[in-house]
Amino acid sequence: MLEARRGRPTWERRLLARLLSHHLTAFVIPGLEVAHACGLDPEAAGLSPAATPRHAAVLLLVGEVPPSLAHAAAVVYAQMPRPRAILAVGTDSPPPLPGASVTVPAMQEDLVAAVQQLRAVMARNAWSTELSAFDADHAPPSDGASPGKHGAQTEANSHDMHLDRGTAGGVHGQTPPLEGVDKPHHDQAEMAAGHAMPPEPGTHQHHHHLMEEHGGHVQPQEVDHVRHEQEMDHVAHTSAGEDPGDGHKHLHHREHEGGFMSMVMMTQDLPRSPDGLPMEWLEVPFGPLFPGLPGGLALTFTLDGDTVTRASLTQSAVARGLAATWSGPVSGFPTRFARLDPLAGDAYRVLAVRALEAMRATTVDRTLAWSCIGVMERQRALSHLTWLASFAWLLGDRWLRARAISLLQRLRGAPDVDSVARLRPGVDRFVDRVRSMPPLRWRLQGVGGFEGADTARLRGPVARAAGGDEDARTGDPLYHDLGFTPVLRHGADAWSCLEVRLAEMRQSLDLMVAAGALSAPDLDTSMVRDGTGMATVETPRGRSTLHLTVSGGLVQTVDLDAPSTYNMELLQTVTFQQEVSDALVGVVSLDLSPWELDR
Amino acid sequence: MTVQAGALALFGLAALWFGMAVFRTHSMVRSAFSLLTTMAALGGMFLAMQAEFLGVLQLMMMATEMAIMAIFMMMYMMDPGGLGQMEMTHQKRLSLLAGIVGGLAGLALAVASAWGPVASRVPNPARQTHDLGIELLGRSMLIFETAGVSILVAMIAATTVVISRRHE
Amino acid sequence: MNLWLLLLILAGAYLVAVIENWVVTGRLRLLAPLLAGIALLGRESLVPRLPDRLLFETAPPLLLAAAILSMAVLPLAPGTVLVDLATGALFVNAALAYVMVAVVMAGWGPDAAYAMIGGWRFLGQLVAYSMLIVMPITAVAMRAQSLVTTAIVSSQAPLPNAVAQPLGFLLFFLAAMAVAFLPPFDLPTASDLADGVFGEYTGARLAILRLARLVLVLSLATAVTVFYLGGWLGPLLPPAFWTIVKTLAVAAVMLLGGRYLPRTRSDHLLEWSWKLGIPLALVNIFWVGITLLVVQR
Amino acid sequence: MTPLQQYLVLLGLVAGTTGLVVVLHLIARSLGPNLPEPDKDIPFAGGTLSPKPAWVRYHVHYYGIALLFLAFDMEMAFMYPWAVVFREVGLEAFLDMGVFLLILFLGLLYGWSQGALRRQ
Repeated sequence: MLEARRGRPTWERRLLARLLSHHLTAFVIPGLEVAHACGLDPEAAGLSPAATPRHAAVLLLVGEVPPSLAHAAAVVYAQMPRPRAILAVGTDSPPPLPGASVTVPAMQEDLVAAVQQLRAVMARNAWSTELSAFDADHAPPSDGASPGKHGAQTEANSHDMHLDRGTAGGVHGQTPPLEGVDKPHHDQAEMAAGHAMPPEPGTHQHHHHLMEEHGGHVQPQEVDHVRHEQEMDHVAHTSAGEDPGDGHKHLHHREHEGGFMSMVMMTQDLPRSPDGLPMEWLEVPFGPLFPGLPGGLALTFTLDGDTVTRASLTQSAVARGLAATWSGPVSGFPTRFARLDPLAGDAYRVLAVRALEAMRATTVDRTLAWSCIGVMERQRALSHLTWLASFAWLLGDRWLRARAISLLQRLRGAPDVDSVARLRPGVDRFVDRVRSMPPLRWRLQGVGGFEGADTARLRGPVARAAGGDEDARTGDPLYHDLGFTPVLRHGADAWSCLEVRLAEMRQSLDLMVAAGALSAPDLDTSMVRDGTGMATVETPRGRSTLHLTVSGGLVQTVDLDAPSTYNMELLQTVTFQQEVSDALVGVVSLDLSPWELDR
Repeated sequence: MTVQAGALALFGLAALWFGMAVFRTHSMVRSAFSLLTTMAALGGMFLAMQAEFLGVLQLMMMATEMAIMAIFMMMYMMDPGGLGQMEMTHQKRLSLLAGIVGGLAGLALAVASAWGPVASRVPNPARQTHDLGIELLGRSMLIFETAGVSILVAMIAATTVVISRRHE
Repeated sequence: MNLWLLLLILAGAYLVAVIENWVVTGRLRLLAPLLAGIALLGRESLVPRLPDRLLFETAPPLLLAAAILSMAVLPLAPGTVLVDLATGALFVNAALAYVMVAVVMAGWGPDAAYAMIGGWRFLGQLVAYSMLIVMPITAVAMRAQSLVTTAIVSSQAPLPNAVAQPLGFLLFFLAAMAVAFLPPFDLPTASDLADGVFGEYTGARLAILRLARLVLVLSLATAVTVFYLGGWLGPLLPPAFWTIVKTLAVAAVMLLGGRYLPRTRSDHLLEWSWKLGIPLALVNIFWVGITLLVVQR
Repeated sequence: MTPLQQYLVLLGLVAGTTGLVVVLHLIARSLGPNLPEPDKDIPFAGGTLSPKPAWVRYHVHYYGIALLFLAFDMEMAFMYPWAVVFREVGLEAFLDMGVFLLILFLGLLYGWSQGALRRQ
């Protein structure tokens, strides 16, 4: 199946289709980082990653795409120009997306084969006369009311969490009051439906100030923007007018006879920038699907020009989307629990194993503990490398990205401790070189700073980049035997975060070698029938604690305390009054995993 | 000669047309770009009149300067995209009058002035640039240095405007 | 002959595309840019809703025209130049100014936030690089006593400007990269804005934009060659060969340089160019003035 | 070529570029019409359908430098003819322009000292 262009497949179109099938660009869902974490390299398979769906021919679905992300994926898919196709790797294409053209398991060889297959499909079917328009989930504009569909969508997102100064409890700068911002945020679905549904005047928060000036008299007027949009939309569809909104009926002019309204009065309600200029602020979504940011992280910036005045996270589209599968027999629990986060699956597997083990045993099983350390440190190194690859994408540093991906693959392919030990010199050279690159330092130093933030609440590398001696490993006697000391930096900015992660990567290789085990921890769960268990491990993103209750051999309750929930509180701090790209660097430096956020 | 006059007329009309477009649009940015096009058309007129240095200079400087004007228009005017179809004109009668009077005055000046004999030969463009340089360093040296001082004044004024903003 | 020169420009742009592809993917594939271009032409060319259609449509051809015009006055060999304008060096600047106009138009046109931020970013970039283009060119013109590009090349017969005016060469080279928004100065088309100003363009329009960008890179590489590397001057081989080789080498260095660097911050770019670049450009003019007074050649 | 012919060639290049663009558009159009679909024409915004137009009063943070830039741009108009005759006139030209540039540099230093070269 392929979404073709409209037209009879004439010979020249067939020829063109053959040629264009050779150059395929892909928009990756949930994100490139998931592909890398799954051991896939789309680029090596011949799919160059696109930064926007406009430049993509293939929607590449990787790993498990939770149903809650499907709507965003469908929107992105709708924005791709035809001919377009879906390639599903290790997953199915969830509705409302159409079925995938090619579906393969999540292996690099399969991906390579799938791309060849996709080329053949594209070469054959790029043009067709029998087409149906793809509709992300909207009712056709004509009937206007399809309450079932919209109702469901709205409800699905109605518990959108809006993290702002009121609820986050994090550190905030001072933001001047902005009209409309403190009102509840309209959920995405309703906004999305805005142009299909009849507009409800007064319910949409964004009003556009319109000024009419006539004979020296000025009258500000608020116009419901969505309705306004709709009229314009209509025009845009029907004519390619020269003027935006040509033929659009003029809004009635009200003449105000009484007094003269000065520019000062007109602009007094507008938000003020630090330099005192009244400007309109613009809310720009950067996610849930924004290449460079972790897929699923629904970040929204309120921008004053190119500067962020406020950052908010809507409910993470992927947050614990698979939590429903957790309860069930104990035996498969670690595997199921590992699916929580494709970016650090092994870390959560280890966490689950340790919690179950705590339930079972009175004495520590040292073999198990060593293999837990080996797996966890391997995961840490992989996770940091994956992060580095995304980070380099955002920075536009091609060399860094290519090196990170190549190291990632070599480490992932390393079958035993010896081959890991052989990787060590290469990693050393890489780390030293990255740390000694002045342009990178200039780029990152002072960006995404969170100096003075409450480090006690932070977790993982982020806390350690601010000098916080926060590491669950320090309390572990086995780590103590290995001579482990946490990596600390004091810059509390993006550069320190990078340095901590680079140093930890190197350290993790040593720990892996010292632990001498790489295989997944094997736990005999048949003994675990009833009880409660608790475990704390240092995942790549920080300390994570799991409480489990099991009865009758079934997992009953699962209570996870994950690091990203805490580090997310820095969101305002690292973005406030930063230029967009710096704000994004700050957010990515926190290495939030949208998968483990519980909201 | 005919080609030259034709090109001159063409660019002149284009300049006028885009000059009008500046006020005929609701979009601030489009208005700024219209003005840019007018200025570029003036550059074309200079080229048609074989004033190469002036023409190219006009083309170069107006592109950047009008674009910088665009950012101020966008920062200070309501609804810079023109989505609201906002009426941008005001004091219509007065401005109409001023426009007519100004236009007539300009026309009268153009007609009444003694322009002197038509230049039959234009010095070649390289010569023009050279002569301009000699002029700058010779007779017009003081004017040239005064221009430097006025640019300095403009820079100081710009700085003052910028920093006064911050202290507010 | 003119037609041949135009075809040569297109061929040069294609070679630049091959080099760029090589730098990006690490593989040297001669057909890749052609296939990428065809793939773009074969796809739908979408127009976002409510655009400023005029600006949206004007931007791609304007960018292409600006790049081609700036290329038109740069010589391939003595006497082999599309237009040997008396104010050639100035005209290059004039044409390059419209690169910014086109990018800002492409940013504003689609009414999309990412693109708009990218467009205004590029205007800021112009404020940073523009002086570093014009001031070094003035110093070059001082030596050549002319704005004619062919005369500028001839003036370098004793010593190329890259050696005579190293400071100007360095500044011009960096500024040229910024004009062509090559990494690390690719602020308007940054990955942190989902390709920014190019982001809303698809199909044929995107193909034109990409072509324009390639011609632009070629043009700036040629400008560096003509103004600083002695253009066609070189021993033994035919003059055109030297221009082509030097130009491609410069283009390769420009493209390769960005591979190892993270994108510059826009505020750093402005700060460095005004607090360091412009004073250095003035020093360069001063230096060239002194050497010309003393050495007289 | 006379200067006028040169200008005509330049104009021809602009026309030729337009022609090339038109041809490319025609080729693209001959390959079939766009299929209108819902959401297809909405700009990409990270997988959301943002109903808001982006055109607002956009705060450009470099306006301070932009103003100084205008002054410098103006000054370049004098530099070109000066550069051409520099060697011919010699020391006098050097001193003239030295004074001129010094004045300008003072302006830059003033702006710098007052913090106009910062993001506002």
